[in-house]
Amino acid sequence: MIAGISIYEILTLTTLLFFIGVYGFITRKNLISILISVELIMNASVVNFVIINKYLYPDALQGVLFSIFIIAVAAAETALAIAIIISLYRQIGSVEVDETETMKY
Amino acid sequence: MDIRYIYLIPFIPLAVFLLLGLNYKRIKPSVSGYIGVFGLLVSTVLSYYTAYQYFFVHGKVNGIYKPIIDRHIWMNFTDTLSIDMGLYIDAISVMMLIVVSTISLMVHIYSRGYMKGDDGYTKFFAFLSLFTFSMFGLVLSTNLFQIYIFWELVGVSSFLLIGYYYTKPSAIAAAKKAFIVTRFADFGFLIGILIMGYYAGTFDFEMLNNPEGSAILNWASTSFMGLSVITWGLLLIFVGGAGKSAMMPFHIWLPDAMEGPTPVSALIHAATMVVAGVYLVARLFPMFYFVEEGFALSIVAYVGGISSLFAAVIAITQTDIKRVLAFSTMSQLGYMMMALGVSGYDGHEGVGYMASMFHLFTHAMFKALLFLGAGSVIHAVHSNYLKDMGGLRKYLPVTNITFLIAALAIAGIPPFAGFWSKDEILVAAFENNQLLYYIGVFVAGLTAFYMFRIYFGIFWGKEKQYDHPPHESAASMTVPLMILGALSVGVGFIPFSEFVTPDGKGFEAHLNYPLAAIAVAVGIMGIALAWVFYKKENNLANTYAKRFGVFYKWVYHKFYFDEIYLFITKKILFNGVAASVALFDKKVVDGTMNQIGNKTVFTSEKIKGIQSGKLQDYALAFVGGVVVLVMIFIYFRAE
Amino acid sequence: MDILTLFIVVPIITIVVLVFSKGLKQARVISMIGSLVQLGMAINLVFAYFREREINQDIMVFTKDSVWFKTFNIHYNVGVDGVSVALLLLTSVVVLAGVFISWKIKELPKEFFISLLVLSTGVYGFFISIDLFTMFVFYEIAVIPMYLLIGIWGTGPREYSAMKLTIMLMGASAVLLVGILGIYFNSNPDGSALTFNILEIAQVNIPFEAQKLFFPLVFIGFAVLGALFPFHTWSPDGHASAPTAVSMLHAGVLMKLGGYGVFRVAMFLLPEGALTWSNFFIVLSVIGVIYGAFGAIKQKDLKYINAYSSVSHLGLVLFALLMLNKTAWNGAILQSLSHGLMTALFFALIGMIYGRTGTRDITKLGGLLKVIPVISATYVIAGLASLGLPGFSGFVAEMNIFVGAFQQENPFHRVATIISVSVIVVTAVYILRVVGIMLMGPVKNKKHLTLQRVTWYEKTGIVLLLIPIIGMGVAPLWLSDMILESLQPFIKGLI
Amino acid sequence: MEKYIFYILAFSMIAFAIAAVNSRKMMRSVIYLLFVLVGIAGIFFLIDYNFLAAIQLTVYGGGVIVLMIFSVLLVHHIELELSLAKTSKRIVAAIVSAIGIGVFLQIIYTYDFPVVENYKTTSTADIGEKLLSYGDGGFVLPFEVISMLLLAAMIGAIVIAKGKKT
Repeated sequence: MIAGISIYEILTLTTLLFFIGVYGFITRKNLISILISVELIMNASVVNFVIINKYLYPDALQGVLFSIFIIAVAAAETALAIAIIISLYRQIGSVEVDETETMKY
Repeated sequence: MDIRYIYLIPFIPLAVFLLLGLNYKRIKPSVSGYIGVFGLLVSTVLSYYTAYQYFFVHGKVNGIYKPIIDRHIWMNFTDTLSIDMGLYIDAISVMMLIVVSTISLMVHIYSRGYMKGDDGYTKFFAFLSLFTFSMFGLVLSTNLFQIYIFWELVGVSSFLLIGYYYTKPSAIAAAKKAFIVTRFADFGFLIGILIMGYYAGTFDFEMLNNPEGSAILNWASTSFMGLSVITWGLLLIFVGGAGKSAMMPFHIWLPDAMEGPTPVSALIHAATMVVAGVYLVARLFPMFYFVEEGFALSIVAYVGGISSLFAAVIAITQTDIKRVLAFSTMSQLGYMMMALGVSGYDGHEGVGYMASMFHLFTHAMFKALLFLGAGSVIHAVHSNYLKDMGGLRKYLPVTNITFLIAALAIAGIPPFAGFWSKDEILVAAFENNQLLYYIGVFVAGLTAFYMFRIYFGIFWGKEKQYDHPPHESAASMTVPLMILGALSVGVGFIPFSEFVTPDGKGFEAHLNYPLAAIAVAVGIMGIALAWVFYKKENNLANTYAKRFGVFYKWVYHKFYFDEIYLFITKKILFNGVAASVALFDKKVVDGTMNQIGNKTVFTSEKIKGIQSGKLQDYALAFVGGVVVLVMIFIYFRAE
Repeated sequence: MDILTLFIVVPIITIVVLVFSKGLKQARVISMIGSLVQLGMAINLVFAYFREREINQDIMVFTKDSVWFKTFNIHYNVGVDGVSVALLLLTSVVVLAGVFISWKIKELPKEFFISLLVLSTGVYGFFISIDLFTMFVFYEIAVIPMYLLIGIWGTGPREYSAMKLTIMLMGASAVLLVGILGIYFNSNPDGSALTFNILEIAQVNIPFEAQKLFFPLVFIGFAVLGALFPFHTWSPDGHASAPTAVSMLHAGVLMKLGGYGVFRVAMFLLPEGALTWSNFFIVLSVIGVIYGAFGAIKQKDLKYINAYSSVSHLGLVLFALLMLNKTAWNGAILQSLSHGLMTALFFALIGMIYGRTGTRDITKLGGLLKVIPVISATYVIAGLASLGLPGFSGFVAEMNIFVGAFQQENPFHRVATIISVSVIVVTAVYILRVVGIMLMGPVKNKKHLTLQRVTWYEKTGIVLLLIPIIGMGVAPLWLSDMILESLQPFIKGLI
Repeated sequence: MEKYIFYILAFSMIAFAIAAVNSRKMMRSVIYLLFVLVGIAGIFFLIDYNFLAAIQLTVYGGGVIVLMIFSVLLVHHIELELSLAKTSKRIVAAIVSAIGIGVFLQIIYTYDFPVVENYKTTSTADIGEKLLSYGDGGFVLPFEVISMLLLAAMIGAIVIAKGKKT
């Protein structure tokens, strides 16, 4: 626990981070930027897991462990995403969303 | 009396029809003619035998000629209502059997000569047999539905025979016209039958005609627009009869029907089928007479009288001899209707009924003769028009004599057949309705006039230039002429009133000398006038025609009835209703359906944009949707 | 196997054999044998039915019942009465004639015959089912091959027509399905198990409100197939584009499903709904009768004429059903049979004329009676049958309808009846118009002077259809009595 | 003291997050993200989850961000200005996000969390034990699954990025 800081403030912070991520996800046109936004969203939720674990159930460790898993999955996901982006770049020479339409229809 | 053998009378022609119709390519023309004639000969013999049996062997029971009936259920409508098929043997049906079989036999024999060398020779005999079968079926009907069935069948055989020269457009048009106009009348007939079936509860003549039966006694139980429904039914049935018998205003098909081969005109459109309407009214005579004090019957009388006058006037102006004969037929049919209309029921009162049937009988003989004679003339000069004829008496002696006999018969000169029957009609009219009597006398004069107009025009007058000299027809054609000629003289002496009366009792008929004298005088006047006008080529006729001016023109154009009909059918029904229905269907009904389809496609084109395939748009929608859903669940929870 | 299930099994066997066949020759012989067997079975069924009737007075005989979907209590439940026996006979005749008419089909013969047989399977199944849901399934089986048959083997704007036909019929069946489910969920007012069985549902009283709600759905659902105005427009286009045999089967048999369904489901299960709604639908059906006839007058394409004439004739079927009495119903069923045979014959003849001259426009044809006499004469006969000439089936049916309709005494019914009787005149007009223009008169096109005469298989097809038309017209008693007897239980709820 | 550190962290994180999603330079974006991730690690430190903070720093700060930088360098010119979405779309997204924030916060603030006062430190050993325990509440199975997943992702990334043999 952080002295003088209630759970509300931290949740407020994560909410803001989450929606900033959402905003970024919707508005950005570049695949890497979208990936960045996704990282923001992920992190916001990771923090939530941890905070709730700490503030409400200090004796348990589930939140922490889940955070670890999420981080691991996020790392894997990022690796894959980057691989896809690079592969895509090799094929169409761009990572703009508008141009990656070959999979549509 | 065992009457089952009578079934053979209609079924022999049917068998002939099937035989010739199914094998018309395989049977040689010469053979098919013999088959047709022989088949009909058997039927004729049987018909005469039936008449002999009915009148003289079976005879009167308790002083009355009772009908003999044999019927079998053909189809059930309800527990009480059904269509029966069977035989109804009474005085008028036996009489009709004789008429139909005799004329048909004559026409069959005549056609062997007349149709020689025609492509469809076998087909022609097949159709003739079909017609004869239907006509026999019609006259032997036991109930309204049976008569309707055969009514339609004679209609269709008439259609087939009028359209026999099916490559000729005018023949097609005439055939179509005949069928559709009579069909329209049959629409009324059918409604009338339905009314009878529902309100009287039966279609059967025996039950309908029983003066003590429920159908006649309860006529007043239901009424519609001031008249009993039964009267309405009778009037509608009469519409059907008027259609077949070419009464005003359904007459327009009859003159055109002359497009058919002449033997057909003689058989169908002069002697047999067209009298079906008269026969129908006669068949239902007790109903017509008793229901609502004979209101329907008086309508019959007036329609008959007016048609008769109307047709006789038109006949004077026509130049096509077959059309003159057609209008003459219409006029004589009007006579018969009128006679029925002025008839009473009991004893001597029934003289009109008797006269009508008598005239039907004699008219069949001499009118068939007239047509066959005209056919012989046409055969000789290859034209229907008076202007192409003249002075033919030298070339066609037999035709000349027989035609003269028939013309005298129709003009009502004693002792020919027409005189006797016409006299009875005038007596009946005189006793019941003076107005109709005067019409009748006037028409008698007109008849004599127009008939001798064409007689003189054909056989006398100036000789025309003929491509090749006309010659008398072969024996197969002249023999029937001679037989019919003999009949036209002889049948007038049959004591009809002994046999054919409404109540079946029979009475003694006497000549009413004053009336007979007037009628004969009028007839002779007509002939004399024709003699003056047409015996020698002169301009009198034209001068008088000019003097009548507009009236002549109206008459010549048959009072523009055809044009009115054409306007109604072509302009209003065809181009007005049918075309607008077709257009309505295409544009509005189908258009609506197509619009529904098109709008769906259009809308989907619009909505398609939402499914852009862009992940971010989906994400936006998803997040927005989640937010909205959350808001709904949180704030609008129903509790 | 029982006598009715065979009606489904035999076509399926035929289809399976067809799958392994090669080429046109094998395909058509196999289909012909299959259809011949069907016809034999149908005739046998008639005799078997008469024998069974003597000892068995149930509403339906030869019943068989087995569950195929337990959760919703859906059964494979079959049985027949006089009406379905007659319609089965009709179907088998038309299918066989259709096979003969398609004797020389060029494209994809095997697939064509398979689709044709699938269609007929659906129809057979529909006529023998007593279970609403099974009935509906067969209905769909019958409708769907239509799309392929028109879309692949059709002529003219076939995709459009096929699409229109399918969409309109599917729309109707969607409405119908709602109606059927409505009946299903109201089939147990006393709380017992829900059922699709028609005979069981008829025993219970469906609440009046539900009847009022679902009757129009069921009625319209079926009646669209019966070309009810204003839902008839699929029929002219569909028929015009369809290949000959398909038009025959469709107009001859498939459109009969509509009237049969109305009679078997809508009227039988929802009698009070029928009484409530009858006047409204009478108006529509009378409009259809007259409207179809007038529509036919102005058309130039033979198939359109015939399609509009079907609208008019089938309008009479619906009209008769709405008259709610036995005589009229008898007329409706007879009219279904008669119209089925007549239109099938018409379409067969039109197909032959089209195959020879390459046109269906009557203004371009003329004098055919001289060049192809057998076909033309048969056309005249079919025309005469169609305008209700005595001696042919149409007359018998129409008279039953009119006499039945006349039993309704109030002015509304009277007027409706008289208007629909007047159709006999209009029918005569359009039939004779075609006969006059196309068959009679001089030959307009010199090329038509050397048309091929009728072939043996065409003749067989024609004769197959003509025999029952004339048979029904000359001796209607056994057939009309067979149907009349079967109607009694169905009419009970309505009087 | 901790309170202020939290606020500083929080505000800088939000600022950097906004900068990350709005910057038109790719490289800067990534770096801003790095700051946010580091800030999150700081929060983990503040609540005494040192191990977690270390993971956050190594995996995110060390792994993910490096990967991203590499990819950015591979696919972009460093000076490239990114195009922005349509203004209307941005406004809609902003409004949706704002409403989302409002709703979420409203819910969070109306909910009474049963907070337990504590200042426990969780050791790495505890976490490790829990992670490898196969008893009740043990996480050994997910652990194994995750390791498989990582392996699969590794192979997948190689295969995808390698592309077709030429």
